[in-house]
Amino acid sequence: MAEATPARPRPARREGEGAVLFVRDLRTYFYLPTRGRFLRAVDGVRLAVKEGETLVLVGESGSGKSVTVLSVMGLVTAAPGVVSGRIWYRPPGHEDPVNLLEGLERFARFTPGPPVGVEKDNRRWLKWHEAGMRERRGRDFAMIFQNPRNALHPYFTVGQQVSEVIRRRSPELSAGEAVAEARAWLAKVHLDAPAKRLGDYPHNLSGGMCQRVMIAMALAARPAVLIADEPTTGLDATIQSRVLDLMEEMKATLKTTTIVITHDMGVARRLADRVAVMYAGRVVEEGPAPDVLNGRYEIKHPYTHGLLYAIPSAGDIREKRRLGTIEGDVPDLSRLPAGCQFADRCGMKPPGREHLCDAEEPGLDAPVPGHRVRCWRHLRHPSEGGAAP
Amino acid sequence: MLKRIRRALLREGTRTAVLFLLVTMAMFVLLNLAPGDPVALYVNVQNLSPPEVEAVRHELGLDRSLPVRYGVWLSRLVQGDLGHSLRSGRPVTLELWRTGWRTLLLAGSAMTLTLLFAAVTAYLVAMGRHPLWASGLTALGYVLSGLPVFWLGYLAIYLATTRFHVLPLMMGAGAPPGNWAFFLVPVVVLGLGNGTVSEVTRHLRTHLQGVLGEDYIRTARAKGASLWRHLYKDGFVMPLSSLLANKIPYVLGGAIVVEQVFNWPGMGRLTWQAASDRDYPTLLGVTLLAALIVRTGHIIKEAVQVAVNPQLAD
Amino acid sequence: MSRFLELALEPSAWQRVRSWPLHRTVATVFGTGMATLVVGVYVASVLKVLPHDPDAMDLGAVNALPSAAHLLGTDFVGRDLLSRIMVGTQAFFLPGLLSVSVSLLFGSLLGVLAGFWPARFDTVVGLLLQLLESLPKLVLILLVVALFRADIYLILLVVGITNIPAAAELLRARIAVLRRKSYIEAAIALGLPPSRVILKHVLWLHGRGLVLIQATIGMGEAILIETSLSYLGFGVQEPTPSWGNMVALGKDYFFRGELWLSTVPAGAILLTVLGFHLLGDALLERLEASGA
Amino acid sequence: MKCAMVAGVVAGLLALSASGIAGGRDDGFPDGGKLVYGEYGRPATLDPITTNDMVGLRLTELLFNGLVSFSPKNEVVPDLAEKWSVSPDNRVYTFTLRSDVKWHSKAGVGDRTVTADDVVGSLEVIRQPKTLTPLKAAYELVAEARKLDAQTVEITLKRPIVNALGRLSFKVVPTFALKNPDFLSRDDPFVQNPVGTGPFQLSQLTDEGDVVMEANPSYYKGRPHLDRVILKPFADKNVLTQALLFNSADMVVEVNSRDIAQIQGDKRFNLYPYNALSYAFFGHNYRNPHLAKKEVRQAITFATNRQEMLDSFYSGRGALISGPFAPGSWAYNLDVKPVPFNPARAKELLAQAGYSKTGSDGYLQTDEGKPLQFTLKIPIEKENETVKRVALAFQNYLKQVGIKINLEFREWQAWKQDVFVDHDFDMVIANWAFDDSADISTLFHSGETGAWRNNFVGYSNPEIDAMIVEAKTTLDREKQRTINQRLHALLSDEQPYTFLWTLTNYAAIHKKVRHVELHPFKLFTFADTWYIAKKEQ
Repeated sequence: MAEATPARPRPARREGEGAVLFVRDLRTYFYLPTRGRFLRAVDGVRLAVKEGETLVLVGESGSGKSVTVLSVMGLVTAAPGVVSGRIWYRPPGHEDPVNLLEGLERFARFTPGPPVGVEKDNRRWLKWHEAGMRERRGRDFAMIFQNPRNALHPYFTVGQQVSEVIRRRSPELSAGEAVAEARAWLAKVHLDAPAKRLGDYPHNLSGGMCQRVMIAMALAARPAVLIADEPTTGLDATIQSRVLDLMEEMKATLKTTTIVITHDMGVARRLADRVAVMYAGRVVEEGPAPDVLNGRYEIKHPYTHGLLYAIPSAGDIREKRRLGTIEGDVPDLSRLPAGCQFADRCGMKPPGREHLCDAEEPGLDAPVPGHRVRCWRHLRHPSEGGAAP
Repeated sequence: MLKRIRRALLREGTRTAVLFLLVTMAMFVLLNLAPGDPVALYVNVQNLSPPEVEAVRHELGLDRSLPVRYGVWLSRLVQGDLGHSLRSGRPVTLELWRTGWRTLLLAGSAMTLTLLFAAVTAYLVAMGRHPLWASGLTALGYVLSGLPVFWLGYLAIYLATTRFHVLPLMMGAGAPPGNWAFFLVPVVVLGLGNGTVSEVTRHLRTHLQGVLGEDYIRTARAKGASLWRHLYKDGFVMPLSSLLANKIPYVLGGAIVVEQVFNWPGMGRLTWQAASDRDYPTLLGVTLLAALIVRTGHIIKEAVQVAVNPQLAD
Repeated sequence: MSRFLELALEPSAWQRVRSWPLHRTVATVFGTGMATLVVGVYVASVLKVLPHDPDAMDLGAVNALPSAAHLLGTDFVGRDLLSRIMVGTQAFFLPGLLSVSVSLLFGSLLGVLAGFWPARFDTVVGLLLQLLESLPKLVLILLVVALFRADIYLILLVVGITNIPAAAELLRARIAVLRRKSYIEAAIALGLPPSRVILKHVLWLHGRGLVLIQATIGMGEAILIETSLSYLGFGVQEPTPSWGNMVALGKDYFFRGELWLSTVPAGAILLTVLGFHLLGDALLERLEASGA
Repeated sequence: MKCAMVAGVVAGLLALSASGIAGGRDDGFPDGGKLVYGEYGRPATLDPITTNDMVGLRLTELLFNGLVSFSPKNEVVPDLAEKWSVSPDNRVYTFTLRSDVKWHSKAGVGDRTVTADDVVGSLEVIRQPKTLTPLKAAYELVAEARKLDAQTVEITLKRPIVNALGRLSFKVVPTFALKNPDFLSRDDPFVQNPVGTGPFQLSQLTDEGDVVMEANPSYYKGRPHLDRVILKPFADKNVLTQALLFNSADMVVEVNSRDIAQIQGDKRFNLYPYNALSYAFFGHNYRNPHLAKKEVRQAITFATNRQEMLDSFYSGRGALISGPFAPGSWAYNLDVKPVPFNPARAKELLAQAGYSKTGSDGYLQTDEGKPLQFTLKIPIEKENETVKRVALAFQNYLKQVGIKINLEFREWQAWKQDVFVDHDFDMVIANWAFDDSADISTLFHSGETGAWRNNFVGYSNPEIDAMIVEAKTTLDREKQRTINQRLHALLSDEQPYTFLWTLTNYAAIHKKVRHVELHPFKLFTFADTWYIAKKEQ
């Protein structure tokens, strides 16, 4: 794949300078046969993660954060998932990034906006893509899932599941050595009596233990990018904070490039270097964690503002409650309005310029360097001259 | 794991024993509810005077009370003696022995075919591979399940004879050497025509889709591990083993008809013959053996599933 | 809304969504159509609305192929096949319903017992069901038929009994799931008598689909069983037409190349059973998709 | 039909039959080759005593011999007995046995010859109540059997009867080989592994149910030509025909009437007609007041188009009959013609009988205003669908004249119970197979109406009774004939049965088998002379 890239236009690289992973204009649509329309789960997302930093994606469920990372992992193989855009990934020790969606054009004629990707072609591409991605999964990327109890295979012992990853990473190891290392990893994530745990099955373990195993399993792959999808969901409060402690610790010791997905601002606070807020399949705000998460900082997307004042107590993981606090509901992703997606729920439209919100969707732009936001409050429309208010 | 299996076998074994007792009782009561005079089986009663008939009845112990007869019969059964066939006079055990294994051969192969067909179809559908083949096979399964098995048998013979000029019958002593059709055709007919194919396929498909949707499968893929390794146990071994156990009765039933059509000298024909002659001991024997086979299927299933799924252990 | 995205995470979910319009809708439509047709034909035959007298023979025109006079041709004594097929529905209709209701009645009873009070009933019920499962249908039927008489009601009664486990298991599983559902627990916690809860929530809200499924499966089976028995000589006896004995008699001309005679009733069986199967499966899938 | 099968066996073992061309194998025909013949269903037992179906009967013909046998011309010829003498009062028969007849050499039997003990023993075994055999009734006529010396047997009858020799053609079994020498029951190993004197000896009973028989090298008439004869049981008649067409069998003992045309057209096979002395009939139950009326019975016969049924169901292979005697037997009265098909006449007769009012349902009404209807009980014939068709057609014919027939199909055992014990029926369709003694006493004598008696229609007529007794007791063949002729005429007018037809059965045998002669229903009586040309073996 690396050979294929030099031909590619490079602006992408200049944009995502030094990024290990640079996602550009990512779109993941699902075809809804019953409705005969596409569901735009991810609609032109732009993200960049730098070496060793932790990016946190926040947003309500349904905002498309999970689908985004799954697209990166190439786990949205289910036809009729239609993926497009660019995912630039720079493998450790390489100069040139490679496009993980390499060759998409060859299979599916695909223009930005509503996809015309013929399903059949798309399936062919997915096959091809899957082949490429399987190589990277568990090596370049590793993932931690929510609901660890279900995410671990009930029929295999902890030892088997962890050592499987290790042997895949370094096949030269013997089974015995792999198990030994697995044991070491389990110890690293502070699983008590790791030696004994090796032989246990997930159903013998508590939720917290399972999550530790998950984390151990992910880290054991020594991935270039670690992705944690709602790592604390499905655990009760006390366990949650312990898991977070662990993740902080790992972040400090291992310095793995990490993407964390959460709807929980608390989690974001503890782990994030940078934060990207997603809404309706778009990134609406993206910037350094302190700025974005600081309620008083004046550059802020109304949605982020809403989230900040809707921070749930660490214990409360019920989505309903959180949604309640922002009036209205996520728009139907298969029938999106013309203007700003958040318009109809927005309580802080720019005075005097409300018409913009309903007329046209703002781009994701940086009023100040390094902090992008998608809102007319901070951006000016080409039609109006002068600087941002 | 062996310990788990042993425990499971023990549990299943005892249950089987209990069931067996129940089955025998049920059978025995049922048999004795029947109208008509069993003596008529031994002898053309037209030519006997009533006292002679009584003599015969006594001779055969048919005049003793039900519980007594049951007790006697059961104790004999325990020693593997099922009595003598009223028709041929041979020991029922012998009759079952010489026919049983043939039926097992037929039903076993047929069952394997059924599951194979279902597994392939379900896999293709669930994974969305070769959609054409997938729907084709599914449709075929439905059609075959909707047709009477003996009609399929006749069709098979008709095609075999007219198109390929072979007669797919179990010919035994008179068989032309190397005639494999006699084995394959009945197996295919029973395997695909026993009326359960579509159901088995559907069951397997939904199950497989469910498993594919499980989080741990996603985890496996995220690990880049081989999907099959994480799929086969829960996706195939478990459902197939239970389907195997559950569908045995159907296949055994179908075997009765198929054996009749293809002159397959197995338990099915024995059953039919015994049924038409009111051959009590044989009927009992057959029913018991059938029940035994079914239970064995369940025991195997139990062992397999416990071996595969650690959660079942406790 | 968010449901779609959760769905998006699991491939199978998409398969299911996708197979919805193609397979299921077609299946449901076809199945419902066939079922209605059969019922219609049954009613017609009961009301004696037939093209011909099903028993009228014409030894001049036996084994005739379809013609204007006989749309489906005639049988071995020159009786009109179409009429006989129509009347043939009577052979399995009521008996089929009998067997279905038997399996449903006792099935749901046992299922509820085992489902709601596993501690008390699971072993007993389980044993009972396994007892029934252990006896191959056809063997049992042959036994009964030989012992008593080849009466279709009797036969399908046995079928119904042997189907009890299936029904019970289906319901037991449903209940096991539902019991964990908060609203049931809530209802019981609120002091509603369990029986009410069962009836309302389980049997009514979730049992309806079950009834239909069992009905479709049972009917299809009734037909096929009767057919097999007819071949073995224990089925519905002439001159009463049943699809089974029509195929069975037609088969005698099969090897002489006169396939039509047995193929017509076989076709009727195929379409009907197929219809029932598809309908049943569609319903079952819906139940599985909606439930648990 | 099954009824025939049972009756037929009784008859069969008594019947006059023809025996193989006597003398050794100096006929210069080649030895070798095997004959595979297909039967419908497998024989329950292989011995001549307990067996009670035609399959077994035919089989034992290959394995055993009787004291006497018959020539094709129906004369009694010597078999195991080389000569015999009859006492003046026709009650005592003295047989002198051949000294050169060896039992099949089998383990435990060794190399023994047939002695008087075997003959006496066999008879005793048959007569012994513990023995389960359909032959019992047939040998009630024997008062005593005595061994005079090793080769001489004296059999005393209770009363002199015509054709006694014919009745003494029972098969002789080696009583010393029985588990229990004085009776034979089905749990005796002998019934599955019999030892006989016949041209062929049992070599094995395969698990497929095939009965494999080998030539008996020391057969007293000389070794039969065929090396092996194999009985192959089939479960499906249509498939049986297929087996023949595909050379999986060389012979089918009874061809489906609907397959005859096809086989006739096939160059490879010969069809051999054989006529079991039997006929089919509808029996009318005199216990039913309506059927008790002669006109009604006659009307039913007039209304039934027997010829059409014979033609369309049996492709015309057979002949209509007019009376109760075995067609072709000397007692049969050829002057009495079968009742013609004449619905008009039937209606008249019914009118005379007082059934003139036709109900709304199109059926004649009885005085109680119910439709005139009868229940016809039919045994379920798994092996013969045609009976169903006959019943159906019959129902159809009677409908035309306004009589309603309800068909009731009963499982075989139940059918016998209804007909022979409970007499719970209006009409039955059944079939008698006969021996040539033309003894119809059990069928129509008023003393035979009890349970398990053959006069199940409950026919009672002193005149007939008298004639029957007279015919039975007289020893004058001519007188007997005239009486029987009168009986025939009377009964054909009385119509206690609606006499249907006698059928011609066909055996299909591959042309490679030569010199084939068949006995009417035992078929294999002369099998020892059959041969297959060297090049075709």
